[in-house]
Parts: sequence; C-alpha cells; structure tokens
Amino acid sequence: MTELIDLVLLAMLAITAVGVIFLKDLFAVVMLFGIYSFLSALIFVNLDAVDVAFTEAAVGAGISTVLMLSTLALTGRQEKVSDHKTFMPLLIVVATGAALIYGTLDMPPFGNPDNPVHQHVALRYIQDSPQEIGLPNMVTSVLASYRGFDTLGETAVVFAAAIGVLSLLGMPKRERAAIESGLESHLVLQVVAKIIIPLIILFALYVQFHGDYGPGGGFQAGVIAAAAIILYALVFGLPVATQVLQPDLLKTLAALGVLIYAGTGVASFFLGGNFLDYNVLASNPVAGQHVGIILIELGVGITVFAAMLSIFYAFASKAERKNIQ
Amino acid sequence: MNFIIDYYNYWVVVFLMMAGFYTVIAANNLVKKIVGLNIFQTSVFILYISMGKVAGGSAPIVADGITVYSNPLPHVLILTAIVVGVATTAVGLALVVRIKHAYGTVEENEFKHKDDLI
Amino acid sequence: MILEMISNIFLILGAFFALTGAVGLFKFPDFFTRIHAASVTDSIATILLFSGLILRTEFDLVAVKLVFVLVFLLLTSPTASHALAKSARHGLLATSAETLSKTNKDNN
Amino acid sequence: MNLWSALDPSQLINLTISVPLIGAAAVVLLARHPNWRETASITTAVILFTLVLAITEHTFNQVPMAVSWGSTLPNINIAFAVEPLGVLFALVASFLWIITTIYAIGYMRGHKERKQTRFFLCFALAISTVMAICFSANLLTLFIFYELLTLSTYPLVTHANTEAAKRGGRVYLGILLGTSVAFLLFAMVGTWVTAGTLDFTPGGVFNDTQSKGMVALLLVLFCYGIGKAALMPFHRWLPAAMVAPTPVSALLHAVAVVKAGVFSILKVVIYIFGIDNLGQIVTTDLMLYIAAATVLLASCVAMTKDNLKARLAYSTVSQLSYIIVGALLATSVAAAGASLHIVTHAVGKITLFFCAGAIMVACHKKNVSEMVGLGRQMPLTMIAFAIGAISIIGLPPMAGTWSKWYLVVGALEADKLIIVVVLTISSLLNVAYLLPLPIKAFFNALGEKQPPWSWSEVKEAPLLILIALAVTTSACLALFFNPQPVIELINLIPGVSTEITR
Amino acid sequence: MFGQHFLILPVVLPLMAAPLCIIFGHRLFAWLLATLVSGLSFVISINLLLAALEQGVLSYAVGGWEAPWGIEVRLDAASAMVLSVVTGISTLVLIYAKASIETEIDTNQHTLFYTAHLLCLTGLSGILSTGDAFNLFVFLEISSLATYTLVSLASDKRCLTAAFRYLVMGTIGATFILIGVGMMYMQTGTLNMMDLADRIAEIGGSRTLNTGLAFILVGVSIKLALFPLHMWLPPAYTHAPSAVSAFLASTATKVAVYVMVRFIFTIYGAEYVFHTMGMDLILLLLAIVAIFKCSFMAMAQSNVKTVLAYSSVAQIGYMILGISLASAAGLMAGLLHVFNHALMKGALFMAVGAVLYRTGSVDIKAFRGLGKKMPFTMAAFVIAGMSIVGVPLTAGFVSKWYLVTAALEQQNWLVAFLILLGSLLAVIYIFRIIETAYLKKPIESAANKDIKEAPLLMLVPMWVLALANIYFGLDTSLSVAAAESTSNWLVFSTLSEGGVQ
Repeated sequence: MTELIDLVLLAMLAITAVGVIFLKDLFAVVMLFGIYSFLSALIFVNLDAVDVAFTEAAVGAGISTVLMLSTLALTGRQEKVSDHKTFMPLLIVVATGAALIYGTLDMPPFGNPDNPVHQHVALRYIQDSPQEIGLPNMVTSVLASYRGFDTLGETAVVFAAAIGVLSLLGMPKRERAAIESGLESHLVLQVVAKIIIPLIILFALYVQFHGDYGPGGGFQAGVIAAAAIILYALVFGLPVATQVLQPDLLKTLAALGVLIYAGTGVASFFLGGNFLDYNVLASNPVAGQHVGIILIELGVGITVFAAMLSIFYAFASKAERKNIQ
Repeated sequence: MNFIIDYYNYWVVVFLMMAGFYTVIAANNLVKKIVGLNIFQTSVFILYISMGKVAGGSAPIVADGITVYSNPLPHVLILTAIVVGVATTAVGLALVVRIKHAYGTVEENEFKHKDDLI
Repeated sequence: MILEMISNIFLILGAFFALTGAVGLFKFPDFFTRIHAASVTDSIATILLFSGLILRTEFDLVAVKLVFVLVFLLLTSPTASHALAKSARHGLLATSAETLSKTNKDNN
Repeated sequence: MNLWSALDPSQLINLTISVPLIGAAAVVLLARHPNWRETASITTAVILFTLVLAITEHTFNQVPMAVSWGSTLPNINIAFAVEPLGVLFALVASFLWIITTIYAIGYMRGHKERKQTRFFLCFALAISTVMAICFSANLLTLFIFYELLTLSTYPLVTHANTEAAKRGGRVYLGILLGTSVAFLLFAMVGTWVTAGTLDFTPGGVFNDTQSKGMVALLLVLFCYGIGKAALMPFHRWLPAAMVAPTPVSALLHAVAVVKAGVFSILKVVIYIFGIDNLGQIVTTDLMLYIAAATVLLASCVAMTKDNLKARLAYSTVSQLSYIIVGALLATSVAAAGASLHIVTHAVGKITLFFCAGAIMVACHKKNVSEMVGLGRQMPLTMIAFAIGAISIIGLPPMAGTWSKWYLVVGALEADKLIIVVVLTISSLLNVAYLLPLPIKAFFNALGEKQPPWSWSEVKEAPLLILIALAVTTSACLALFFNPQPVIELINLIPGVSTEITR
Repeated sequence: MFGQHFLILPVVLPLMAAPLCIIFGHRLFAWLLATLVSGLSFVISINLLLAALEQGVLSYAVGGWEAPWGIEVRLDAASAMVLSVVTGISTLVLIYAKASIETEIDTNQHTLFYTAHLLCLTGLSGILSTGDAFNLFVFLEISSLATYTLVSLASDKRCLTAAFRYLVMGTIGATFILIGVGMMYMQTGTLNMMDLADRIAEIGGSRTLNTGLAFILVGVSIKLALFPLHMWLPPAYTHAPSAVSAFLASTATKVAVYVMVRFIFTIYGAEYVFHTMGMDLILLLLAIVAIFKCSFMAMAQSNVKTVLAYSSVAQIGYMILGISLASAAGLMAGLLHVFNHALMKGALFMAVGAVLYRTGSVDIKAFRGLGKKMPFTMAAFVIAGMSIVGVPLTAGFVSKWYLVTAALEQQNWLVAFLILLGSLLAVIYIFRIIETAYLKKPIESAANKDIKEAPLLMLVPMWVLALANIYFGLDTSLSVAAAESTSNWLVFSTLSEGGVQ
C-alpha cells in the first residue's frame, strides 16, 4: 500500500517538475513549485517523516512561494523565450544523472530494515533516546540534543539569511498607511482574518511547546507564527503590520534567538559540562535535557519567526514602493 | 522485478533532481533558476528521507504497541537542510530584486556586458 | 461495524463531490462559474470526508483535532473563493454571458 | 698589511657582506650632500677591498673561514665559506669596484644624471650581493644572492627611465629571472633530490650511484640556468642592458653581473660536478661546442655593430664563452685558464668601457664611424683603449695573453683541436672588431694632409675618469709582467692547477 | 578551567558576537567587537595549533555525546594551521576594513558588514573544526550565505550579478556535497569522519561510494574554484569590496582546499581515491591547465583586481597539483602553499584596496606613478608580488621549492618544469603592474594631484602580511613543521610512504 501511494505521488512530482521546465508563465511555475513542495510533503508523511513533512509544507509551500510571488510582483511574470543553447545543459544533466543512476546500483534496497543506515548510529537513537533524553519524539531529541550543534548552525543560517536580505533590500521604513495598500475593500477577508489569526498563533504556540511529544518544534512554530503575521500584513496592509511589529524589534528578536541558543550552550560550560551538554542544566540529566531542549527550541522559534517575518517585510515593502511609484 | 521494487524510488528521485538541475542551468530567467534550485534541493531531501524509511515502520515518535520505527537521523538532517534551502532562496530572490532594479531585466541573455552574465 | 459502513459511505460521497468539483473546474465556460463549482462542492466534500474520518476514530483527542481542522477549513476555503471572485470583479473580469452580449452589441 | 688581524677570520665574511650595506645606508642618509655621499661610497669601497685582502692573506695561510646564517629550508643553511676561486672573484670585484665608483662619480657629474642617490644605493647593494655570491657555501645561498643581484641591478638598468630603458629592463629581468627560475632552480632541486646535498664539495657531490641521465640533464640545466653567463641563445639581455649609463655597463660587464654568472658556472663545475667526473658526463661536449659556437657567433655579430657599446657587449658575450669553454674542457689547466680569464677579461673590458664612457662624456659620440680622428682630441683615452683592446685580444705584453695561453694548452691537453682552432679564429676576429677604432682614431683613414698635432684641440674627459683609466690600464700591464700571486691563488683551487700534466 | 573548551571557542565566539553587533547596532561598537573577538579566536587557535603539534589530535564531544552519536569537534595540526590563518587574516582584514569600507559601502550598512563578516568567520572556523560530515555542510552554508552578502555589499552594480552567479554555483556545489554525504551515509550508516573512514576501509569500495566521492569532489571543486568550475570567482573578487576580496581570497578557497584534503586523505584514503579511482591524473591535468590558462587570463586583464583574481585561480592550481601528486611530500607542499598563498593574496588585495581608496579606481592606468605617491602601499605590493613570483627569501619561494621537490621525488620532470614555467607567467603579470607603478609617468590631472599615502589603519595590516611573507620565507620552521606533521598524519594510516610512483 505504502509503495503504491509513494509511486503515485512520485509520478505526480515528475509531472510537476516537467511542467516547471517547460512553462514560460512564471506565475504558473511558482504555483507548480508550491504544489511540488506539497506533494513532497505528502511523500514525507508517507515515508514516516512527519516533522519533515510539516516543515516542508510550511516552508516550501508557504514561505518560499510567498517570497517568489513577491519577487514576481517586482520582476514581471513572463519568461522571455531565449535563443539559449539547450544542448550543453542537457549533456551535463544527462551525464550527472547517469553517474547518479550508476551510484544507485549498489544502494541498499529501499525500505529494507537491515540496511546499514538503520544499523549503526540510528539504533542507539531509537533504543536509548527515550531514556537518555526522556522525549517520545526521537527527531526532537536527536535534533536538539545529539546533533544540537547542527541545529545551532541552522539557526545561524536563518540569521545570516535575514542579514543578507536586509543588507540587500534595506529595512522597510514605518511609513504612514499608503494609498490602496492591503485590501481595505475586502470586508469578509478582514473579518475572517480577525477570527483566524489568533487561532494560527495559538496553534504556533502549541507546535512550539508540544514539539517534544508530537511532530513540530521551534522551527515549524516560528514559520507558522510568521505566516500569521504575513496574513495580517496582506489583509490589513504592510504599514499597519509594521506598526504592530516594528522591523527593528524583529531584527533584535532574530539576534536574540541565536543568543539564547548559544547562551544555553555556554551556560553548560559554566555548569561544568561540554558545550550544549544539557545534562548539567538541572539536578538530574533527564530534567536537564528537558530544560535545555525547551530553551533552545525557544531560541530557534524566535529567530525563525523574526527572520522570516523581516525577510517578508523587506520584500513586501519593496513591492509597495513599486506600486506607489 | 524485485530489483525494480527495490530501486524505483531512487530512480524517480534521480529524475526529479536532474529536472531541477536542468532548470537551474538552462533557464534564462533568474527567478526560474531559483525555482529550479529549490526543486533540485527538495528532490535531494526525498532521497534522504527514502533512505530513512523502514518497511512497515512508523514515525519515530514513541507510542505504545509500536516496535518498528523509521530512522530519525535522516529526518533531522533534512530538517536542517530545508532551513538552509529556504535561507538560500531568500537571499537569492533578494539578489534578483536588486538586479532587476539595477539592470532593468532578469533575463540572462539581456545583460549588456559579457562579464555580467550569470 | 455500522459506523464503519456509514463512514465508508461518507468518504465515497465526499470523494465523489470533490471529483465533480474538479470536473466542473475544467468544464465550465468562465472564471466565475468555475470557481463557483469548485467552492460549493469543496465545502460539502470537506464536511463529508471529515465526518467520515471522525466516525473512524475512537472519539478521543484525534477526533477533536479533526473537528478543529474541519472548522478551520470551513472558515477558510469559502473565504478564499470569495476573495478570488471579488478581486476578479475588481480586476473587471467579465462573465462569458457579458462578453457574449458585448460582442453582439459590437456586431449590430 | 692586514688591518683586520684583530678579528676572527670568519667574521670577515660577514663584514664583506655587511660593509657595503652600511655604505648604502650612509649613501641614503647623506643624500642631501653629494660630496659627503660620494666620499661615503669611496670609503666603503676601500674598506671592502682591505677586507678582501685580509681574507686573501688568510687563504694563503690555509686558514679555514666559514659562517652560517641559520636555515631557511630545513637542513639547508644559508652558509658562507671561503675558497680560493671565490677569493679570486672577490678580489677582482672589490678592486674594480673602487675604480668604478671613482669613475661613476666623474661620469654622473659630467653627465648631470638624475637620481644619483638611488644610483649609488643600488650600486652598493649590488656589490654586497656579489660578495655573498663569492663566498656562498652551497647552491641555495648562491641562488638566493644570484636572484638578489638581478633585482638590485634592475633599477640601474632602467635608470634612464625612457621607453628604451624600460624595454631593456624588461628583457634583462625577463631573461635573467626566467632562466634562473625555469632552469637554475630546477637544476638545484634536481641536485637536492639526487645527491641529497647542495654544499659545494671539492671533487663534486655526484658519485656513480646516481643515474647518468639525471646528472647529464642537470649539467645542461645549470649551463642555461645561469643566464648571467650569456650562453647563446640566452645572451640577448646583455646588449639590451646597454641602455644603462656607462658605469653601470662597466659594473655589469666587468665587475658584477656577468662575472657572477661565469663564476657560478665555474663553481658549479668544480664543486658540484667535479673536474674529473665532468669527462664522463655525456652532455659535456654538447655544451662545450655550444659555448665554442657562441664564441665565434658573438664575435661575428660584434663586427657588424657600429654602436661602440653594443660592439663591446657582443665582445663580452664571446669572451664569457671562453670561460665556459675553459670550464667544460674538464682539464685542470683549462679550468685554471678560465679562472684567470675572469681576472684578465675584467680589467681589459672595464678599460674599454671606461673609454667608451669617456668619449660619451667628452664629445657625446656613440658610434665607431664617428670616431675618426678622435685620437687627436682625446689621445690618453685612445691609448687606454688600445691597451685594453690588445689585452682582450690576448697579445703580449698584456694580461689577456696568459689566460688565453692556458686555455689553449688546456684544449690541447684534452685533445680538442677544434677548440684550439676556435680560440685562434676568435682572437683574429677580436683584432678585426676592436683595433679599427684606435687605428681610425689616430691615423684617420681619409689620408689627406693633417695639420700638426697640438694641445689646443685636446678636450679630454674629466680627471676622475682619466685616473680610473690609468689604474685599469696599468693593471692590464702589471698582470702580464707579474701574474704570480693570482696564479698561486688559482693553484689553491682543488682540482685546478697550471701545471701541464703531460 | 576552560582548557578543554578552547576547541569550540573559535566557532562560538564569532557566532555570539554577530547577534550582539545587530542588537547594539552602532557601527563603531560592531567594529571593535568584531576585531576583538576575531583577535581572541586567533590567539586561541594559535594555542590550539601548538597543542595539536604536541598531541597530534584534539577532540571535543559537543553536547557530551561521544563520537559517532554526537557531533565531534576535532582539530589536528592541518586544521589548526588553516584555522590560525583564517582567524589571523580575518583580524587583520577587520582592522583594515574600518577605513577601507568607508568609501566602498554606504555608512548605514557597516554594522551589517561586520555581522556578515563574523558569520562568515563562524562558518569557516566551523568547517575547519568539525569532525562530522553533515555538520561540515551546515557550516559551509553559513559561510557561503555570509559570503554572498559580503560580495553584494559593494556599491558597484556589477557585484550583484557576480554575487548571484556565485550563489547559484555555490548552492549547486553545496547540494552536490549533500548528495555525496548522503551516499556515504547510505553505505556506512554514520556521519562521523573517523567512523566513516574505518567503515569505508571495511567495505573497500562500491559503486555508490565512488559516486559519492565523485559528487563531493565536484562540489568542493566548485567551492574552491578548480579550473573548469572557477567562473564565479573572478567577477566575485573583482566587484566585491576590497576588504572582502582580501578576506575571501586568502581564506574561503583555502578552507575549501582543506575540505578536499579531508575527504580525500582522511575519509576515503589516498589509496582508494588515487589508485582505485585514478583521481590523481584528473586533478593533475586540471591543476596544470588552471595554472596556465588563468595565468594567461591574468596577463590580459586591465583591472588589477581581476588580475589578482585570476592569479588566485592559478595559485589554487598549485595547491591541487600538490595534492594530486598523492605523496606525503606533495600533500605537504600543497598545504604549505595554502598557508603562504593566504599571506601573499591578503597583502596584495589590501594594497589594491588602498589604491582604490585613494585613487577611486583599480584600473592599471590608475597605478601610473603610484610608486612615488603611495610608496609604502606599493612597497608592500612589491614584496607580496615577489612572493607570488617565488623570489628567494619570500614565502612563495618556500612553497615552490617543496612543490618542485615533491614532483622530482617521483621523477616527474615534466610537472616540475611546468610548475616553474607557471611561476614565470606570474613574473609577467606582476611586473606589468610594478613597472606601471614605478616607471610610468602619472597622468597629470587635478584629481591625481592630491593622492597621498593610505591611512595608517590600512597600512599596518598590509605591512604585517607583507612582512609575514618575508618572515615565513626566512624562518620556515613553524609553517613547515605544521604542514609536515599534518601530511604525515593524514597520509599515515592510508598511504604507503613515497606515494604513487
């Protein structure tokens, strides 16, 4: 059954990908990409990677698509037909693909329980993490504790992205409500939004703190919360949003999140552990792990929320300025 | 037959990767390049996740009555990788916006100087 | 057992409605009729599918979650269709009927 | 006469290298007061010469002298050690440097050259590196200072700062750096990898265990890598460098650069390959004949040149190849001849250049054809020129005789009659391109009735220049009548002697 | 008390300093903090280098989870050496940047510049100190993102397209590395480098592993701009702010070279890479083509920054050539050149940046007569240039010496000769600039009248590097010892000494 679903989804993915290659209308291309992300999210669910699916849906279909659309608003939605050579790229791609296929030939069979992947390191995570960390969600334990250094890096990457976008597009100024920004005329939308946005934020908090037990965690939570504010900005206009949450505040928040994370690590220095060793944070190791994980998930959440939102602000404000001109 | 059952997943994934890769290098429009980049990366994510799958296993969240769990490690790696991906996308798109602003075009073959080509 | 049956029926019906919506999306002549087809069938399909699913649970936390999702969808998807239609109207997109009459006027 | 007996002999080496540097510093400091600056240069030169004399004395007393400056590359030191050949070269260089400095002062002032401070600065730096080359104890040290010499003379060559100067400078730097990096460095590393040492050891570092092919290749690489020896086809830099002011040319040709080149070749042949092993190397003859060809070709080219300095340049090219020939004949006598030729050619050629410069300063003439009847205006210069020319040609009673004599004997010893022939022919060629100038100058060929000679029309070069000329010419004579000290020094070089073995 | 924590500090310090810069947004504060932090991590990494030279390998379990399960931070002499280079150069560049970016980046972005620089430093140090294949990828991405930002900060619009090209190629490279790591993980079930090495040795090789290696090598080659994949480098270095060019040219590509060494020698093992897969020949050819093609390109340029950029690609060719000789000596020569080239290029780009600061142009015409107008800057340029050419008593000579020795040890005459020939090309493109500066008459114009020497803040770091070139040309004990020990260590388990004959 799983294989069948998998196969169908893969087929749809393939169709989407081909569509992306041949379509010239960039709007459609971006939409197709959103669909692509959703489909892959489904595949992830089907392959038991619920956290990943969650993230992919939130990021690929959510944030990335929004960003791409706001870029299109500035760059135009038609790809010009070009006299591009398609032969050389084709050659490269075919060669690479051939290499990959050659590589797959010695791969362990798909889904086979005694693949090396499942034997060596993973075993310990599956068997001992519930005791060592005390969390049912192994992904969270591995992400936050065993490979916490990776996640620190990941947070830094998000921060770096925010820095990059801000330096490129500049901070949006808190301008007074501009003409025809947002969708004042859409009364229905605004009402519904007023109802939904609190729900979304509530849900974000749930994901943030329930991440230890079910799918979710700081990253997903951050993205969802950001999405809520983005919706707000879309419906009530960017200026209003920027007055509610000032860009400068967001910048500080993004920085703060990284500091919280790294700070947790440094704190464990002073309590005599290694960097990011949560065992020492509380009386007994498991409690310590719990404290540590909550702290760093908080850091991740804050940074991701702030970074994603300020990135959106940057893009949106550019678009607004363009509209006004 | 068995052989195909074992590997079809990887092969389709390879096709997807290459579709994305092709879009990156062949596309003329910078936004489309970025889209291709994303598809390329997403397909790699699928590769990772499919190597983490255990037949008959379930999501790696402890629940009573379940003995076989899929491998959590690839999931963790890909979570990180997804974030990296979106970060790159954001910066790339920001660059595209600036390029449009500076050059008035985002079509690769419309840049004047050869050294401006991407 | 009975629940099983009912939920199956619900699910099948829901799937059917969803399908009709899709068909309508392709078949109908202009934007507004299409979006109409989609949105209407969409809501009913959602309701049917979710109730089908809820019947399959042991009415525990999962069911509650499903209800939440259902409410959420019922709120959002009509709003979305509404927003689309309204902005289409704002963008002065015409129904096929209008376009027809318009062309007739031009002819005579 | 040893002023420095107080010092530990080895320290003398450091002094010879550092004194010119101190002098250079002094030159820079005194840039504002030309007279003091010049005094500084001369005093430095004199002190340096006394130092070298002291070293020579120690060498005769077989006092070992060596210093090491520590290692740049692991287990290869920058080290210096005194050996007779080096002393010989050091003597020539330091002695002639005094004279060149005196001459340069006269010339620069007579010519009102610009940037004189920079000029004397580089002058001093150059001589310091030359001293380092003389006493270098291993190939690496030699190589390093060889390169530094090139770089420190580059500003001298481009001194005029004209387009021509720039072009000359490019060729100069291009060929010298090029050959040294592409071949010499290569040869050095090759030696290091094969023999495992770079130290100059009497009798050579190679033994039968190393592959013959390797050694043969190395010899070729060395001969071409030492581009300063101007072996054809890498001789172009020498004429190109003629754009420099005359004292520089003198320095390049007679004192520092080219001599550093042939000296390096001699040193490599004697202390890396070893005179005796040289015979067995297959490529020796090849290089020998190339050198011989260079001797002839360069002489022929020289005849075609009308510009005096260019003519002298090509004469230098051919004379240098004498020395290479001598080195490659692989007999002790020939090697002795080669070493001796370093000295004799130095004094001879520097005389000629001084004359050329004198003519430049006095009556601004460059070309041989313009110099008809010049003897009437500058008799002293012309006499000096004649003497120098004869010495170069190798006729008694001038120093050149001895070196050529030993070279010929060496060639005979090695049963290389063809070389003997080459040497004789080239001497004839020398006659053909050097003597015409003084002849034309004195008895101008036009043959019409000349007015009686009178002091009135004499307008000789500045006094300083004439002094310099006097010294060098007398040196030419002196070395003919009393070559003994030099020859004794040469006989101290291991594997080299003036005794004819059969 | 912190003794054992030193290993993590070079990564964590800049990582924590970056957000602080943003929070207290003032640019002077940001500059001070950044310089301070990077200086501190320089001191630390020097200590680490000395420790590594004594003890061989330093290891640190992040989060207290031992090696294959947690992420291990692992430093040996090789990484410690490159780490000290990176942190040291970064410190100098930061000192230099204070003045340099005034003219090149508009004022309200200076804080962002320092933040991005710190993040880039974080990434590079992370790459160097991590012992985990995937973690390496993460830090690679941090540094890359920061780099794209830094490049695009310049005021000239061409920096945008340059940065975009860099971003696209860089991301493709990173994704390739990701694929490669995935394949390795698939076969071995681990991500820790040491663990990978053992298990790969056990497996002995499979088609998947081969492909994985191929993809990693291609990915890294993009990052280090190996010849056919170097197209991103010249525009990026040309149009980036000078401080950035100086930093990247002397660190980023070096780190990539280090990554390649890691994967080839530590994880797969030279035996496997060079014998089984015959990579040595491919790398050798690419390296040689790179040296010559790009040296010729460098001669043809009129923009001095571009000249230096192409020369960088050529010099990278030397490093790869050293590695591809597949012997202890070759590897050592390569690493040594990594070290020395960082010194040279840093100084050169700083000098050019100073010229840009004063004359507002880096075209070779702008250099006319600068020998008189900016004597100290040009003197530094000359010294570093000599070092590139490989004149004795400069660092460049040392690495050239070892490269040629390594080549000749294998009786590889042709290669040895080509190496030297390549350095002759360097003579041409360097002396072209020097000659212009010293021998050409300046174009007399009002603008040129008041050109004076660069400010002290720029001169000092420039000269520190220039003198370092001379110092490490005279006293090679430290650099050579580091390189030697590392190469012995890297080759120890995997390669019979003497290399591939």
